[in-house]
Amino acid sequence: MQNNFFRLTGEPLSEAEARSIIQDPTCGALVLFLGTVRNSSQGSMVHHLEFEAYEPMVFAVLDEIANELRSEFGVMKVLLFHRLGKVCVGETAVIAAVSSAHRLAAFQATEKLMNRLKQSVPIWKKEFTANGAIWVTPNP
Amino acid sequence: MQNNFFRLTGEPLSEAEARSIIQDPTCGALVLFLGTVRNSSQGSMVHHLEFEAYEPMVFAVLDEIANELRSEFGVMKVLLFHRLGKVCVGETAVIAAVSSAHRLAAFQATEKLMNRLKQSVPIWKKEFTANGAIWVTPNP
Amino acid sequence: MKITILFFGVAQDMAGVRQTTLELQAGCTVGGLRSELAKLFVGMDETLAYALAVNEKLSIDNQVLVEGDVAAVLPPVSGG
Amino acid sequence: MKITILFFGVAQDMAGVRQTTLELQAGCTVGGLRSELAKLFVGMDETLAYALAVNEKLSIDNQVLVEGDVAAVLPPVSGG
Repeated sequence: MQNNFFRLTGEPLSEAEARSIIQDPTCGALVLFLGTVRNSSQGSMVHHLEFEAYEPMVFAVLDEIANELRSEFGVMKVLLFHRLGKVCVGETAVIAAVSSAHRLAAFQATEKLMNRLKQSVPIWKKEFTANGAIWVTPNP
Repeated sequence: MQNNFFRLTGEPLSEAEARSIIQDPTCGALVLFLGTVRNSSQGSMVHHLEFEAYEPMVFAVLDEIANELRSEFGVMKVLLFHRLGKVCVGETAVIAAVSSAHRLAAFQATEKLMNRLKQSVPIWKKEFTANGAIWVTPNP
Repeated sequence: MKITILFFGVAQDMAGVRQTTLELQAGCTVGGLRSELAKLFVGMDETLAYALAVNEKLSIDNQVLVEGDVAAVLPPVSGG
Repeated sequence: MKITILFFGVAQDMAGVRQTTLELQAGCTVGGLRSELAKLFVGMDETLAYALAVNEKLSIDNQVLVEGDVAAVLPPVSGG
């Protein structure tokens, strides 16, 4: 689907690139979410994160999610860029972005894209803190 | 308030600049909304827009809105950049951006910032289309 | 007394200028200014549903104006 | 029959490897593979609540595995 833009990469993510990809002359609303690495997690100082993914499944699941978003909200372009490997404090781990004719759909679709990412896209995060390294368990 | 970043300008707006301004080491979530000029409005081809503002009131009203957002959602930094004067199709007329520890607050606050902008910030838009130029009346 | 009036958005087209000065009777209220504007400018009446700011603050109709006040005619906003 | 098993996230720590090959009886189901994994690796049991993908698609426990299948142990995800 030419309106889906998904990427797993070890390189830094650019919000300017994401914006230029999702822009469309029929769309008045672009929403970008940037998930950045915080300096603490549950009271521990975070040094860095590491991400790994089951790459082929990531793209298949994201295609399904984008189809959902397009039929539910009528949005145009759907983008998800996610870092793999080591990501330091302050760096962007994920960019989710959606373009739409109007803003409500763009907000709702971007929020749902992030919720679905955290529920069902096969990516895992390991936190490296002063207390050691642990695979993060999602909140119940 | 040093965590508010408001600007009215005739120059192009940069999402990369907005992002670097709202970034904060305690914030894992940055939401940026970009309002861009569409190529049509109610069936007419749009050539360009022009914006004007009652500038001192814009900043006073935005300060109030940011205080509301901070007390309602606990967000950190609040940014609103708006173009004045002529803005062409495809250009960004407005950037709204919010940083927060967690993503739900950032999404809700950015959406509310845009709603409040469209309700009560003294900025007016004139549309230049094939059918002439008109001051836009908000939808009831 | 002299009051400066600023016009924004469609009110600018109705007034034909961005700014003017009106001579009003001492003690004139914001409501009185609204009546004056409706007489002077076609369309600047209750059909426009505009707000009036005085010295950069939203006003209410029984607020009394004083010499040197700056009033602004603010039609429904349409930013974003 | 030989089945390739991939381990992700915390399952990687439990298995001590990213990938291995298991020899299973012909006709073994996904549920049977789960029992095998629980015997082989400490913690890889019902307390982990992992999904099993077979050939990059989520599976159900009564799905029958065949020679050459690639199964992936997917603990609860934590991207973003």
